[in-house]
Amino acid sequence: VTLRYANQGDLKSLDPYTLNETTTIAHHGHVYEGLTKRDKDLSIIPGLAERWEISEDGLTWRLFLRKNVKFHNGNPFNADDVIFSATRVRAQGSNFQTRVPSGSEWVKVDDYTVDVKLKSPNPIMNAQWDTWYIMDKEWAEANNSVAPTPAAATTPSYASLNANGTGPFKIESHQPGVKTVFKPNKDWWGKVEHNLDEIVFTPIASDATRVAALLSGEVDVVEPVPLQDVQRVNSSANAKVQAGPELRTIFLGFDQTRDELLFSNVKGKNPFKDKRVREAFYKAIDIETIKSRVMRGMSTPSALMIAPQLFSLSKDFERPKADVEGAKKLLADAGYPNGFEVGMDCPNDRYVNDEAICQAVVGMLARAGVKVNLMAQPKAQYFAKVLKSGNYNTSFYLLGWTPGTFDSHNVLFDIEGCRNDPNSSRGESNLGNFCNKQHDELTDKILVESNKEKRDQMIKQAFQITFDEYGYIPLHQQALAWGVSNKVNLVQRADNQVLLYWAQKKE
Amino acid sequence: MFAFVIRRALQAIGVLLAVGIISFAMFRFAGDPVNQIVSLDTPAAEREQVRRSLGLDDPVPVQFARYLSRAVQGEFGVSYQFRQPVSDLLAERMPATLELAFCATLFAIGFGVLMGVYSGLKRDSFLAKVFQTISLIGISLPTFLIGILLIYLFSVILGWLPSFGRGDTVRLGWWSTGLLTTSGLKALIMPSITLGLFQMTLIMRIVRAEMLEVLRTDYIKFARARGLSTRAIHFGHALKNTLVPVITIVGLQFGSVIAFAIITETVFQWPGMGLLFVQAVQNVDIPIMAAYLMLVALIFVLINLAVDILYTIVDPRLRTSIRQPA
Amino acid sequence: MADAIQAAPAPHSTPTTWAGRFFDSDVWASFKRSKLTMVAAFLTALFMASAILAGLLSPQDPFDPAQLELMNSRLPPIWDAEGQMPFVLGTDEQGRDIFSAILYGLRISLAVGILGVALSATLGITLGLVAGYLGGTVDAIIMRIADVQLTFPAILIALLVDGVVKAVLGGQLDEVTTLSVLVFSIGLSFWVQYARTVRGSVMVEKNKDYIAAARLIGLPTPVIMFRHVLPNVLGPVLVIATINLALAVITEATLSFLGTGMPETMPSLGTLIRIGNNYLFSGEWWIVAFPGIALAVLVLAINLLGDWLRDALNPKLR
Amino acid sequence: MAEPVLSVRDLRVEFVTRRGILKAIDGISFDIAKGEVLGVVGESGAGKSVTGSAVIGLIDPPGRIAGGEVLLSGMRIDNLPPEEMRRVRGKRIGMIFQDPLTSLNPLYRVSEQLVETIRTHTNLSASGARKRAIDLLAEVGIPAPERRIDSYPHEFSGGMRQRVVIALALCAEPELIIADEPTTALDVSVQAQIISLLKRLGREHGTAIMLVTHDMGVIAETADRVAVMYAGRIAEIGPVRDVVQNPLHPYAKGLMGAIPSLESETDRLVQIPGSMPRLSAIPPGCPFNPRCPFVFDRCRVERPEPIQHSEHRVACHLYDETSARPEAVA
Amino acid sequence: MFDVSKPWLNRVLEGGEKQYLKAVDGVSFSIAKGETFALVGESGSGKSTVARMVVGLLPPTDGEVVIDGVSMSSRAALAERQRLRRRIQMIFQDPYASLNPRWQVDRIVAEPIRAFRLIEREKEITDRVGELLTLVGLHPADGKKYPHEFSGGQRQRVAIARALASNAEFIVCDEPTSALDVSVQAQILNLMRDLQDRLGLTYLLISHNLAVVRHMASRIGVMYLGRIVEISNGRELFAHPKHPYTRMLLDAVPDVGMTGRQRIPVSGEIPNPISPPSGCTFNPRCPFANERCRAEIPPLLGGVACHAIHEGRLAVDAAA
Ligand SMILES: Nc1ncnc2c1ncn2[C@@H]1O[C@H](COP(=O)(O)OP(=O)(O)OP(=O)(O)O)[C@@H](O)[C@H]1O
Ligand SMILES: Nc1ncnc2c1ncn2[C@@H]1O[C@H](COP(=O)(O)OP(=O)(O)OP(=O)(O)O)[C@@H](O)[C@H]1O
Ligand SMILES: [Mg+2]
Ligand SMILES: [Mg+2]
Repeated sequence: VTLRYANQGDLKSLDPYTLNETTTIAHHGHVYEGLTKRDKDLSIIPGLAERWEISEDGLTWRLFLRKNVKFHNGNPFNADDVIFSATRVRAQGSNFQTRVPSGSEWVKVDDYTVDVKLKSPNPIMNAQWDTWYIMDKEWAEANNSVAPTPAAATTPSYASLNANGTGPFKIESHQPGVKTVFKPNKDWWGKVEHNLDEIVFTPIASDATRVAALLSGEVDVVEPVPLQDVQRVNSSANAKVQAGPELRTIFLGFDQTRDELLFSNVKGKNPFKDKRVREAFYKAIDIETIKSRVMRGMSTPSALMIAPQLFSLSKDFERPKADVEGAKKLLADAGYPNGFEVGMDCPNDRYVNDEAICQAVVGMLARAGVKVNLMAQPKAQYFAKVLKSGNYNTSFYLLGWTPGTFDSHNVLFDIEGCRNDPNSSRGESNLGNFCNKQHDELTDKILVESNKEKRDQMIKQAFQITFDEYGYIPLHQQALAWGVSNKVNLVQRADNQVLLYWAQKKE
Repeated sequence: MFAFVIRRALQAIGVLLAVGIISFAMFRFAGDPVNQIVSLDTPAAEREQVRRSLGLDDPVPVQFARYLSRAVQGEFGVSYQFRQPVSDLLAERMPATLELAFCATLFAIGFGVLMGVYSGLKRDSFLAKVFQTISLIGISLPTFLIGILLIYLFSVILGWLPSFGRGDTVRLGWWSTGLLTTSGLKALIMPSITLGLFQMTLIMRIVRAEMLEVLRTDYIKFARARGLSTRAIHFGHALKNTLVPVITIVGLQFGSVIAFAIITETVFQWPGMGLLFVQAVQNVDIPIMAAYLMLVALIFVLINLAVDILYTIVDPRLRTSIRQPA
Repeated sequence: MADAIQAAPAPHSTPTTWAGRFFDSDVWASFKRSKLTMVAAFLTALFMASAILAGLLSPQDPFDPAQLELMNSRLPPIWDAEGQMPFVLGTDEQGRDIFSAILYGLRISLAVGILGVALSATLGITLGLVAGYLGGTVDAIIMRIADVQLTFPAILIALLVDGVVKAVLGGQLDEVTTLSVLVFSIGLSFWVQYARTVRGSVMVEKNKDYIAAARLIGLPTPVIMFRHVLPNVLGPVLVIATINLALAVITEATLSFLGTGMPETMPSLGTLIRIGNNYLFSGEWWIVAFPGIALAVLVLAINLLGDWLRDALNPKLR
Repeated sequence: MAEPVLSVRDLRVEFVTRRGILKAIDGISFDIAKGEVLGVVGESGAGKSVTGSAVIGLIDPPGRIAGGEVLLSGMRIDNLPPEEMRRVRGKRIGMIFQDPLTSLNPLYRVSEQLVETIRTHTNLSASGARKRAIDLLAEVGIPAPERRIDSYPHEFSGGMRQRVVIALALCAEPELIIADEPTTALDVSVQAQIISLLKRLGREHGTAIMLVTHDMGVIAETADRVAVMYAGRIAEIGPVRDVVQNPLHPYAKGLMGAIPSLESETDRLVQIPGSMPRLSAIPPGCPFNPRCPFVFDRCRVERPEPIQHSEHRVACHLYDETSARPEAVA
Repeated sequence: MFDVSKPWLNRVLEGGEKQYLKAVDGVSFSIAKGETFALVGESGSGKSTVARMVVGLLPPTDGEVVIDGVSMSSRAALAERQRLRRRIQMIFQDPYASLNPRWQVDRIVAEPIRAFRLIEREKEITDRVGELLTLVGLHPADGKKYPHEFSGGQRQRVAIARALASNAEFIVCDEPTSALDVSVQAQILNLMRDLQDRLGLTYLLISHNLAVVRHMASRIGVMYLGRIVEISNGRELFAHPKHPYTRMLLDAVPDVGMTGRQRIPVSGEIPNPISPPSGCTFNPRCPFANERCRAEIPPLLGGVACHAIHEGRLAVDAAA
């Protein structure tokens, strides 16, 4: 049984540590495995580590490794491989360096036991174990691939052209940008849940072509289906759209730190420092209309900066109703009875209907009297401009965020955290620098709190602060839309990784 | 002839250098490659490290000089995205693009010349007007729209032709060809038409105009006065004389064939250099962009050379002037 | 043909006013003879007029986000059961009236086309003239630049120039800047054609005796170049220009496909098609169909005019 | 006299333009006998070339033959279907155009053009045709033809090219050759060679030749008879010596008088005042009447028909016995 | 001298030498005020090149053109030369090609007036142009027409009017009637004569029509392959040609007078000017050539450059 699968993106490098990109990582997930894995519902399940223990002081983690696991080349898996991988993932050229706490020491106890010694406690360290995969030490050494391939290298390492993991599939052939063929790993340790003999993966960048390929039956699975084509696919005889909520939250942010906005006609002051202006913006946006018209119902409006799946108390928050008149009044109160002009940055090839959402926002703000000059640009230029490397060169922007750890702390720290301390990476992605002391103190406590209930309450408090301050305007979680042939059964995980080891295909 | 080749080679080097300088001057505006390599939540320190390891913290002239010195040794660097040598990637993609460009040009020349000759000979006939109007579709709808419409019709509705890719390919040495398998040939049809339509229109119009011109020359009149058959006059004498401008245009337009191949390859997921380039632009993959631009420049220089040689084959008057432009 | 030498009044006297001479010319006569050309001219004029009068003719200003109502999005054309007034040709995803958008988009497309052609023609003609007339090293340098230029077709130039401008200006790109980028890219990539054509004709013209006569009088070179040579090489340029006008409009559309065209908030005809392109499968055909038809008809009309002009200007074909 | 090779009867050619119908040839008749050279002279635009083209059936639109007959050895050829006319061209009528540079296709070797033409009209084999081509080149006086035959036209000098054109016209040994200003572009020395070649053809092969030129010297030397054309009509036709030395028609008189000669000692050349009328505005009556020094009333109303006068045929009322002649002709 | 060598690079690589085509080689003659000097000779013998050098369109490689005592090639006399410019004009071989097809005739004629600032006021310029057109037999109203609306003879007159507009005293006429039929040719030659008589113009006339030359010229130079082989008074040349080439040329002229003179075609082709024969360039075609002719270039003595005549081998009155 051959499953043909097409994705917008590509499996770019076979070295699992060089490129941090969902599609690439998902493909690696067929071949490689981490210490843990995520189940169909994203819960953490044992992977190459069968179980782990945390010492009293929280500074030492002991890992018990799975026995009788073999790499594709037949080498046995053991503690050396884990320690090798933990070192390699932190080496120069790896883009996953932060997935292993810096300064942690990995010590071999015996062939199947490893101790991790931390500098400070980290109760959620295992949340990221599934994102860095274990490689074979002997294979890497034999093939001169001990270090990850740095991009500046003139010759690529063996590991970026070949794969040797412990996962359920092996790579049979790989032509970047053209075709990758996977074959099942007969010796896999786990329980086989698929019925495939072969996976043929092709990247198809053009939306229309990808949909056409699904409709004409040339491929069995496509990801993503553009929202406007969902109906067309569903009404076709041979395929349907498998939709579901995604973890990424799309939101709007303001520059709240400069004394004068970079792109505005308001001079000498920054309107976004005024909470009333932020509230006015919030109220001017009618998220339900965006959902029905722009997202064609395929989105979940959100009051929080995190997806409800990732935070149990999300339901306690409710988005304020859209209210144009209220917005106008707030603006007038803040001293802008005739509104003002501001520039908005928006990517146009990054998120689902990103530019259309921005346009809708522009229209809605226009009705509240604010003239927004939209600058939609390809992601390459957008990120170069708005991120730290571009000096946060923006006044008002749209961004999407998935916490890499699937945990609220990541959001509170990276996005909502104050970026005032130059020695800390806190708030590096807080492009507009929303800043609240109390919020940050809570964040620090959350990191070391191991009591789940207490921790959740603290998270809720922190989110409440952002919510009350209108620090951000969360919009929605976009929906996943996979096009699946009627012959195929797939498991859709909310992190948008298309994992075919749960796929079943009827001939 | 030897001097001619040497002079052309020197010119080519000049052109390549200029292309390289211009490209490098522009790359730093294409975006920040680091963002494409790391994920959004990667801390700044780690980003800096990536940047340094890519050599992106050096001034542009230094980057260019380094690139040049490596390129001279045949090293074109490693793609940021794929971590593969750019030369391998391009070598793998080039056959696809060249085959596509070749078939498109063939299609364009074949139909363009036929329709052009016909409408030049029968300027006022109904069919000639139909040709002229219909061929304009080739330049009145954007390439991508034509591509999608073809896919919709022939793949989705009729199911006759594949909507994407190259079909099965056969390796001949390092060259992978789709010309030897049925599926490969089928896969070529729609992209070739999409890409060739514009050129076809152009060629048709030139041939027509030239035919009108040539048919009124004295030597055609003299050929008729000699009682030669209509066929010999039209296809032997007239057509051959229209070829010089056609060759010029085909040569001049080859650059745009390669450029529009970017669109066609995107629409049809044709695994060629254009697609690679578009993705490189999106991901600020500088080594690929640089090598692609240089390669296109090189191809262009070669095409120019071929055009000049073709001229002399077609037109004996140019033979002496190539060897000694007075 | 000889008139009587002792100035016997010619029976068909030549009109002296400019307009008079135009209506008396063979070009005008051949125009009147070709119905197709007249239709094409009418359509071109219609398009030009509606582009200029877009503000008066359209029910909505599609560039003003405040006038777009998301609730009106994706309405089919009026003859469909779900169609609504005043959206005669339906609306797009943002609730933009397609009819209005076509008129406004036409304005941008024509501006890009006309300005782009004007820029490239000016550049190309000047360089071609200089290269052809002066020859030698100047010629060699200009032609090598042309070679370099040819390896950067419009699309590549626009991709690069767009990035440069966005990065340099950093801030917001307003309508004028975006338009300038497009015009600049197109102008930059089309000039070679003019330069080569003009250079070729100049090399023929400059050896003619009327140039020698002008040199004999002692006129400075630039005066000879622009006053004597230029008018005599403009014929083919005119023809290239009409084709390029269409080509520029299409190129702009293509650039839009690659994400460097006009912004979606100020869609040109090409951008509209690119947007509509996304809705081809979803049943909202009108978003692409009407702008597509408009563009095709416009290009067709301009090219038919160009075809006719090419034939009409060639005295041998009359 | 035996049947003439070419016989033109009341030929009319018109050009349909948007400003009306131009009568380029308005009823001309003449014969050319076997071996005879007919010179055609006249002012620029008088219709010399159009006459030649009309005979060989190559009038391009908007021109058309509006009336009259063209007979080749008694066979009418002006109304032949295109394919049959094609077979007459080249085979039975050879044509030589004025400009040797533009008459040859620059992209083909001389041999290719010759062989192609020979094989179109004969059933010689390729090698036979090539042999004949070499013979032809030798005949028109190209030295070392077997070496030069594979050259391209641009590798020949103007005179040699003109000789190649003549060779092409001779390929099938036609009965009639129309030579339209074959020597205008050439200087005297080459001109003399071409003229003697044409004369030899008439003498040796009995080819009839229609020789269009404005060089009176060439006419005087080559032609047996000469036709003087004016505004689409034949003003005078007759034996060459008579017409040159004793022209009857006032236009012919003017034309002959305007020739600067190597012998006479004049300070001023005789010139005809005024110039030929436009085709679109030919005056009624005799087309020459506005310029004619002997004009009288009848000339302005009635078109003179050619009348026989001694050995000439002349279209002038002066020589019509019935017209009231105002005074003696000078 | 025209440099017709291959480009530098080719020469370096192929070891070729620089090649020059001597279009005109050691030509000397002088023209007196008010006379007509004619140059005759086969096509390619360098007549037009001489004409272009005389008016300053081509710089001579060696030697100089002196007009009224001012050297046209010396750098010093720039101002003088500029003043001379307006006194010299040229009528080109092809009148149509020498008139800008996009300009109205009055603008063409007025151009030298404007360029030399002969007259400042527009009104007066218009009057002067009208006057010039009338002078050459055109109507002032014809000034509004374009060149293509004129017949060949009329165009020739426009070119003459332009030449006169600069108050030129010396006019170079390069084959002014080669493409015209005899009646139109007569009109033009008569006009040139009239002007000379009235205004005292000086002409350098180039033609391959010997009858025209004989009619017009007071003195005649015969050119062969870039050299003057004979210079003589007009009637004298035709009555008693000396140089063998001149004789050959005259023999080739067709005879209108029907005197029964047999026309003798010129034998042989003109040699390749890039590698002309050594010695007297005419020697390969000359029936009187001997060893000296093949080795030594004959000087122009007594109006003729021919060893045979200088040595008395060939009698001066042998022909005609
Ligand atoms: N295609 C045409 N359209 C309109 N008129 C034409 C065309 N061809 C020729 N004529 C006219 O027919 C007349 C006769 O032309 P023709 O070429 O026979 O003159 P000609 O006697 O050969 O003159 P020349 O000595 O200049 O060659 C001219 O007045 C010319 O203007
Ligand atoms: N620009 C040039 N470059 C190279 N050779 C040239 C150039 N101009 C003229 N010649 C050559 O110089 C020689 C003399 O040419 P010129 O034009 O003076 O001849 P001519 O006597 O006027 O001939 P014609 O009677 O044909 O006008 C010829 O061999 C010609 O090929
Ligand atoms: Mg003629
Ligand atoms: Mg000359």
